[in-house]
Amino acid sequence: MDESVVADCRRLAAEIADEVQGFIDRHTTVGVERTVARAYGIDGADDQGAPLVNLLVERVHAQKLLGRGIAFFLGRELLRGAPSLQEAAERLAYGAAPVDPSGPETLAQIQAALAAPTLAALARIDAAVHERDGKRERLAMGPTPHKYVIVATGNIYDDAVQAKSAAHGGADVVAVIRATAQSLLDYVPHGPTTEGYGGTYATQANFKIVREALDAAGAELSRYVMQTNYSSGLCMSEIAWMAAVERLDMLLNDSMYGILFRDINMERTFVDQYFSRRLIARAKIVVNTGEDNYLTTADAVEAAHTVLSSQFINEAFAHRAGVADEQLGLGHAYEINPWIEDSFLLELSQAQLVRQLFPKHPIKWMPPTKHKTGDIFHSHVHDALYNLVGVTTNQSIELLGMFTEAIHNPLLMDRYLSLKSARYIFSAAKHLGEELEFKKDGIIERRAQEVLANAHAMLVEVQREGIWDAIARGAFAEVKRARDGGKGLAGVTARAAEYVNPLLDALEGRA
Amino acid sequence: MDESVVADCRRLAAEIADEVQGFIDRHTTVGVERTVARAYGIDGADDQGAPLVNLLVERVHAQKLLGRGIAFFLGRELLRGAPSLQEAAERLAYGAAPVDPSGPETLAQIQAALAAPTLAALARIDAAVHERDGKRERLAMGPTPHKYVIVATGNIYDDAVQAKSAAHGGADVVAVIRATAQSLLDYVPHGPTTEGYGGTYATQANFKIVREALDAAGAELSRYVMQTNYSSGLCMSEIAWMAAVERLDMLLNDSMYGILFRDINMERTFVDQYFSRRLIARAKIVVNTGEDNYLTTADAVEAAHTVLSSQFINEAFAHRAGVADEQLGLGHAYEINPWIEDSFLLELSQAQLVRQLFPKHPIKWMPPTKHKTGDIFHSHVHDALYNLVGVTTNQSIELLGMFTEAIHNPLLMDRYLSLKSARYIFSAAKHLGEELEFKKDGIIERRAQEVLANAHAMLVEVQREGIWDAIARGAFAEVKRARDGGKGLAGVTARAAEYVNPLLDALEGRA
Amino acid sequence: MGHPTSPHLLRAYGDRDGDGMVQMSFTLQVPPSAIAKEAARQFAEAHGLKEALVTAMEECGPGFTYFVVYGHSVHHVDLSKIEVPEVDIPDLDKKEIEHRIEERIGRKVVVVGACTGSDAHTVGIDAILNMKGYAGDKGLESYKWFDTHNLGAQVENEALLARALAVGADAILVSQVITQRNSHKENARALVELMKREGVRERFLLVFGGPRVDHKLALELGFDAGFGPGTLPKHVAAYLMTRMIDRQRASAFPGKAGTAHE
Amino acid sequence: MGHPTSPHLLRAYGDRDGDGMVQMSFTLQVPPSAIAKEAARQFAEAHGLKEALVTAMEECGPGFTYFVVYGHSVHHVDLSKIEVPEVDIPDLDKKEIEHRIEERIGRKVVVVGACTGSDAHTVGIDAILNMKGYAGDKGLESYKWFDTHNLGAQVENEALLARALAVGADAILVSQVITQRNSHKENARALVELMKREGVRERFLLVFGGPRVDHKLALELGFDAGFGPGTLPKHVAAYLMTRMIDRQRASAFPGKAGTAHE
Ligand code: B12
Ligand code: B12
Ligand SMILES: Cc1ncc(COP(=O)(O)O)c(C=O)c1O
Ligand SMILES: Cc1ncc(COP(=O)(O)O)c(C=O)c1O
Repeated sequence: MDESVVADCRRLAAEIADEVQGFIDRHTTVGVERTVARAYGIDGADDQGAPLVNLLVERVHAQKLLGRGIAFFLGRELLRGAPSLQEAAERLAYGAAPVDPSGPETLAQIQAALAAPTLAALARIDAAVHERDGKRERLAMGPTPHKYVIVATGNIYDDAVQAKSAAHGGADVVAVIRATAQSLLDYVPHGPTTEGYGGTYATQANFKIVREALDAAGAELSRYVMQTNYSSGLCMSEIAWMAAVERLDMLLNDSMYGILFRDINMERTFVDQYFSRRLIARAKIVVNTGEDNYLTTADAVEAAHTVLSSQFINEAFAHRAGVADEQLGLGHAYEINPWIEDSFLLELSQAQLVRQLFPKHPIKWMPPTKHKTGDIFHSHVHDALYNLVGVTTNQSIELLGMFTEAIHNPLLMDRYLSLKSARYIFSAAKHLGEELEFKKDGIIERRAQEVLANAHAMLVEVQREGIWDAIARGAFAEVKRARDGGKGLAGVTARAAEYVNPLLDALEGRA
Repeated sequence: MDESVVADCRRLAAEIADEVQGFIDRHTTVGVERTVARAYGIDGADDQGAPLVNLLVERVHAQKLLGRGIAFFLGRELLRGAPSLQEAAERLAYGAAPVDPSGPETLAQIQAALAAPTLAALARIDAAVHERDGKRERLAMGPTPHKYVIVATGNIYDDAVQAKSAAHGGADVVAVIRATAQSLLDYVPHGPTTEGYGGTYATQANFKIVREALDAAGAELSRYVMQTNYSSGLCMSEIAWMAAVERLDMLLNDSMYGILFRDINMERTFVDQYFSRRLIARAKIVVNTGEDNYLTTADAVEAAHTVLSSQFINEAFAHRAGVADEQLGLGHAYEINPWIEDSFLLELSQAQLVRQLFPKHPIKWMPPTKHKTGDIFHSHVHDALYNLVGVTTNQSIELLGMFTEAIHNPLLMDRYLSLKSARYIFSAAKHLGEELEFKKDGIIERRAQEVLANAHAMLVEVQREGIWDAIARGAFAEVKRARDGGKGLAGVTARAAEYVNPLLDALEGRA
Repeated sequence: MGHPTSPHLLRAYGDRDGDGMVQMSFTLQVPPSAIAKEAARQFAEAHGLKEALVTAMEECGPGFTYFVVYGHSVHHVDLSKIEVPEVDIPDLDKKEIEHRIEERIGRKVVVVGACTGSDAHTVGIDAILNMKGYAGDKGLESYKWFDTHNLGAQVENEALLARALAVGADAILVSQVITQRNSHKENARALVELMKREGVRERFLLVFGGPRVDHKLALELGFDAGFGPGTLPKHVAAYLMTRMIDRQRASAFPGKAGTAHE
Repeated sequence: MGHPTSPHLLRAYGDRDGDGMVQMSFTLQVPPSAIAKEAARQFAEAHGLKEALVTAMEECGPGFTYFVVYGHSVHHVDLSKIEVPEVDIPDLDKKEIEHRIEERIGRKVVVVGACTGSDAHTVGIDAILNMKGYAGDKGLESYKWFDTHNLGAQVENEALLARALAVGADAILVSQVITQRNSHKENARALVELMKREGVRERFLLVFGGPRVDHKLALELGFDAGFGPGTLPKHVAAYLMTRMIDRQRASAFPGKAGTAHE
């Protein structure tokens, strides 16, 4: 591995991220502000199911005042006698009069009024971290690769049953897949949910139900079972908050996924991502990024370097949000057409390359999906080779493939068999990685060099044009998105001079 | 690999085989003599289905005259005016008078009378070799590992359908598994058969039916598809003859299998094996030996060295029968308990060791069977790892595992899926073996050293005690067999001074 | 396959004619036990499996057991009674398709396509429409004689129809990949209803595609044709070309229906 | 499991209560086509699968096609109606078994075992009888209070019985592994008939074992007990010990039947 090329990749990625960071630091979004409100304990929804935080933030935003930050108004309301922040929020949201654009309160007064609630918000995150640390100390964690499985019945109570079963089958991480297109909802549904298509809504109540199920299973098994969900889409940062306080252990969190696959506006989601990652950093949650998805639309042989260059960029973004390398589960995938000659070698090469370039990172590895067919027997074999590469290259987090991938969300039985296969292979080949050396200048090594070189070339280009234009021309996943297109742009606003966000200040280490 | 240890293993094996060869050269059996009769074209069966060759040989044997060899009597009958050898055989078998123990004919006369028939017999073998060579020149052969599958419906016409389908699915070698316990029949059934348990009888007619099916499939696919069957049990050498002239490409042929797993008398089967291998050598058939079976009764980790030492011995036996290394498919197997840690590494080690020690040999590798359960999905994964080791270590002939191994003889669909999986893995990991090096002094290398050392120690012991006693104390497969026990001992007889066997003379290069 | 009315009975085939061998797997909410095993056996027999053999019984979650069963199915189907509508596609290559459109239609065929509802799986529709195509076969964008509008994913039926009207499309192509709880059928049916309500259903060729789509299903839902897994762009192009020529002919000779390749 | 007579209905479970999800695979003798796929769907529906979805259709030989189908099964079983005889084995270790034989029988229990007919699979019977045992549990040969005769494989029923009579066996243990065309049942049944013909059936405890054997089957075939996959030697030892004590008691108090652990 040419270390100087690697270093230059990191330099280029840093420059790319810095340019975006400048934009981020000057803007906020409805998502960010709703998150702040949630952090201040604002809770509840109206009889239509519209969350109070949405009504609150929309009202302020409708008056073009959101640039000051929702905290500005909440704090001011406290100064004006609201007995609690919840009450403050309700007054602002439901009050007959429009939000008062001016007033005598100084920024310093407002900040002071929010000092205690801000500490309380941070304390809630820290308490969850503390609880997690305690549990992890008492309960063993499974060895890596951590076996990650999804449950997705649409009904959170069924999900809890499946989650427990998964833990019994050996799962280290359980994800409840979100209902189709939750990404596009500009609010987080409230309460437990029992009707979702393709998955179950991410709600705080649902998080809690699954957390309890996994804790119970963990206690029975004397093993800490991790929980994860999606902090992405239009409510990226709100979900990060909910996950932080409900003690989720991981989060799928990546602006690129939303931009490319959900057609979410890039300005919106870059800003949201930053705030969500600030929370994630504090909550010691492991981020999973979504570069793996690129290979579902682009060819995994031709586009391998796009995954790598995006990982460098994502790493740079994460650093800027205070996320430690140990928290950064960069995503990649086993998506090469299995029928091309030496496909296994190419996968091995890529997996090893990513592992080596990001040695401290809890790399997240995704199974074959795109080339799966309804031949479930063969599909199971395909996953077996994936598992073998996973343990050989010591991927940190491995989402297990399902033999019914091309058919339906996994049944209880599918998941059980997938876990059984992974348990077998991870044990049977436990020390294989330590045993093997790759031939100097062989297919595997040459392929790794080539991918790195291409990633570097791509970063040079993206740095030159800026990431906005790179995305616009389809550099990633062969999907083109315009800077002013996509969903959620209306929710972005420039920060005003008097922008107040004590929570962010604290998370950025300024408080 | 310590070459001097390897050389010493071969020296010890040679001494072990030489001792047995002394015995072989002084004896014949009813099986050998029936084979000679078949080679002279003696054909047909009585209305009970008893083959003429059996009636003929039994009659001579009953009179304790078999030590002269059946050829002695057949040749003499020609001198006495029989118009053909068939007629000669019938007279001897069905004649009212007992076989005449004496007569004026000299050995030289008898030999002379048999000269032309002997040449004709050899010519039949050679014609098959010639035809095979021709076909293989015209039709491509699949790459190694050759994918070997079994068919076993019990009905030869169904078998033919299955065999063709297997060829279409990518099989390089098709075996028709024999009916349960055919090994123990002291005759070869006659004609096509449609009722077998656990397999289909090996008969010459059945060989022909499958040969035609495979040739037809081969022509459609422009690929030469190999046929194999079992030359073992009490009719080992007769089947070798039938296979030679029906142009089978391989034969399971191993006295040790019969002794240990079929309780066939060792004297009987050593003698039979020698003659069968002389025919096999001439017919350029590839032998598959049965050491793999040891691991079905003994533990594959503990008893790995017994497989290896037996392979050295089997090699020595084969050399003494004129079988070239290129014809010697020594058997071994993937039978380690899959759930023990690093089982995959141990299998890799063993497979690589055997590959390296027998570099010119068309090694035959057997799939997991013993640890298979009725969980067909998992079973398919187990086979996948087996396939991966197979292609990585470049095994020559790989009997494909079946996911229904623990349930039934393979269905059409089972075989198809097994072939599909092997095709995938052999292609996806085609050059993996060339890419990998094993860590110096790692688990894999140390295990190989250990197995070799143990095999050497075992050979030292077997050489000291002689193979008869070694078998008697359960050195192989943990099965004990007495030299004077087992089936078929009554069919062994010492060769008389006037023993006549022009076919053997020719095969041994003395004619 | 014999005379259309003479029965052609198919039973499952294991390794011998008529053995009826079938494999099943399923989960029952009961922990493993001798009784559970017998329950699984009886469950399989209820499906018509004789001599059902339970080959695997493993706890796949607390109180749940997974089973594998083999048995000899008593059922059969009569192949001679099965009728499946198949899309009628001439086997033509791109060049010939282009040629026929040029010759017989004389103008570009306008196509609007989308993956509708909340479905975000664009790979299928992209495979058919985009330049790149699928499995080496170029997509409709690469055809000179098609004017292609790929609206991408998550397109509401209303937006799709509006766009089709706006560009004067000849054909609307709908992709649906998510099938959980039959959402693909509902989305598709809703589009047909919308078009009928707007009185424009007959104005367009309406084509449905996706991994769980076939022609039969598409017809049932009120589409003109359906395409499933493995579809190549040229299949769709050939179909559209043929039907456009049919339509042209039908409007030229309104009394006489027919197909372009009679 | 509720009151024995209140029904306890089990349906297949996919990922939600009552979804009835079941997987099937099978081969039909027809080449792949839209009609073949529909045939497969109808075939699955004939088994009671609703909304059957054919997920794989591949040619697995000239003129043969392999299918995978998922569907929602309409069937159920009533767990409360299922009765399965189970062998009654006290959970004892070797030491305790030895102790009880010594105390209550006071002589060695004589056991003869074999794998019968043309079956050559000795691993199972060896696992039970030989010193080495199975999965860490030592075989009957290692027990001081058993006198064990393992005749090995391919033993004819006649030879087995003769030997049992010769050594004055208390129990005869039969293993059968090959099940093709029910050969295991035939072999086992033939032994029972032979013993009855000879009038010695009641003289022995007759035990059947093998991978496709269970207690129910063994009883049906006229054996006293059946043991399947996963049996440990100590299970068999405990069973034999218990039944020997029963027998002893029955002959001491002929009027009163009972079991040793009432
Ligand atoms: C790639 C992929 C994704 C990508 C999609 C990227 C993109 N831009 O398309 C990403 C990662 C974004 C994704 C996300 C999700 N996915 Co997804 N995904 C897949 C996957 C792996 C492959 C689909 C694919 O690309 N196939 C290749 C194309 C070429 O095949 P095709 O679509 O069948 O198209 C061919 C034909 O059908 C036909 N065709 C298709 N459309 C049309 C239209 C017309 C007009 C015509 C003529 C022909 C035609 O022609 C094509 C070429 O032959 C499948 C699993 C699988 N292996 O099938 C799951 C799968 C479809 N996804 C699934 C799910 C549930 C989701 C999520 C909802 C999960 C979640 N909760 O997060 C999300 C959300 C997506 C959403 N709301 O739609 C499920 C659907 C379950 C079901 N049956 O309902 C599947 C089956 C996986 C699973 N087992 O859970 N997914
Ligand atoms: C090992 C093996 C062999 C070895 C046997 C060596 C030996 N000396 O036993 C060899 C290689 C010789 C062999 C040969 C053949 N085999 Co085989 N073999 C197997 C294999 C791989 C494992 C069986 C085994 O050892 N299991 C481990 C033991 C411990 O398990 P078990 O027998 O179930 O025993 C346990 C319990 O059942 C119980 N038990 C068993 N017996 C008894 C008895 C009593 C009294 C009690 C209380 C309990 C008890 O306790 C044991 C411990 O828990 C199976 C496939 C599989 N994975 O099951 C095929 C299998 C059994 N063989 C099969 C066949 C067809 C054959 C052949 C006929 C093939 C051929 N035509 O050449 C030959 C001929 C053998 C013959 N005539 O019997 C088929 C049987 C198909 C069927 N259902 O009828 C199988 C299923 C493979 C297949 N899919 O084709 N085989
Ligand atoms: C980073 C990321 N976010 C979100 C999702 C899920 O998408 P959604 O909830 O938008 O359907 C994925 C899916 O793989 C992902 O990789
Ligand atoms: C060398 C050898 N011969 C014969 C057989 C088959 O045995 P039989 O035909 O005696 O059942 C085997 C089975 O694996 C074998 O390995």
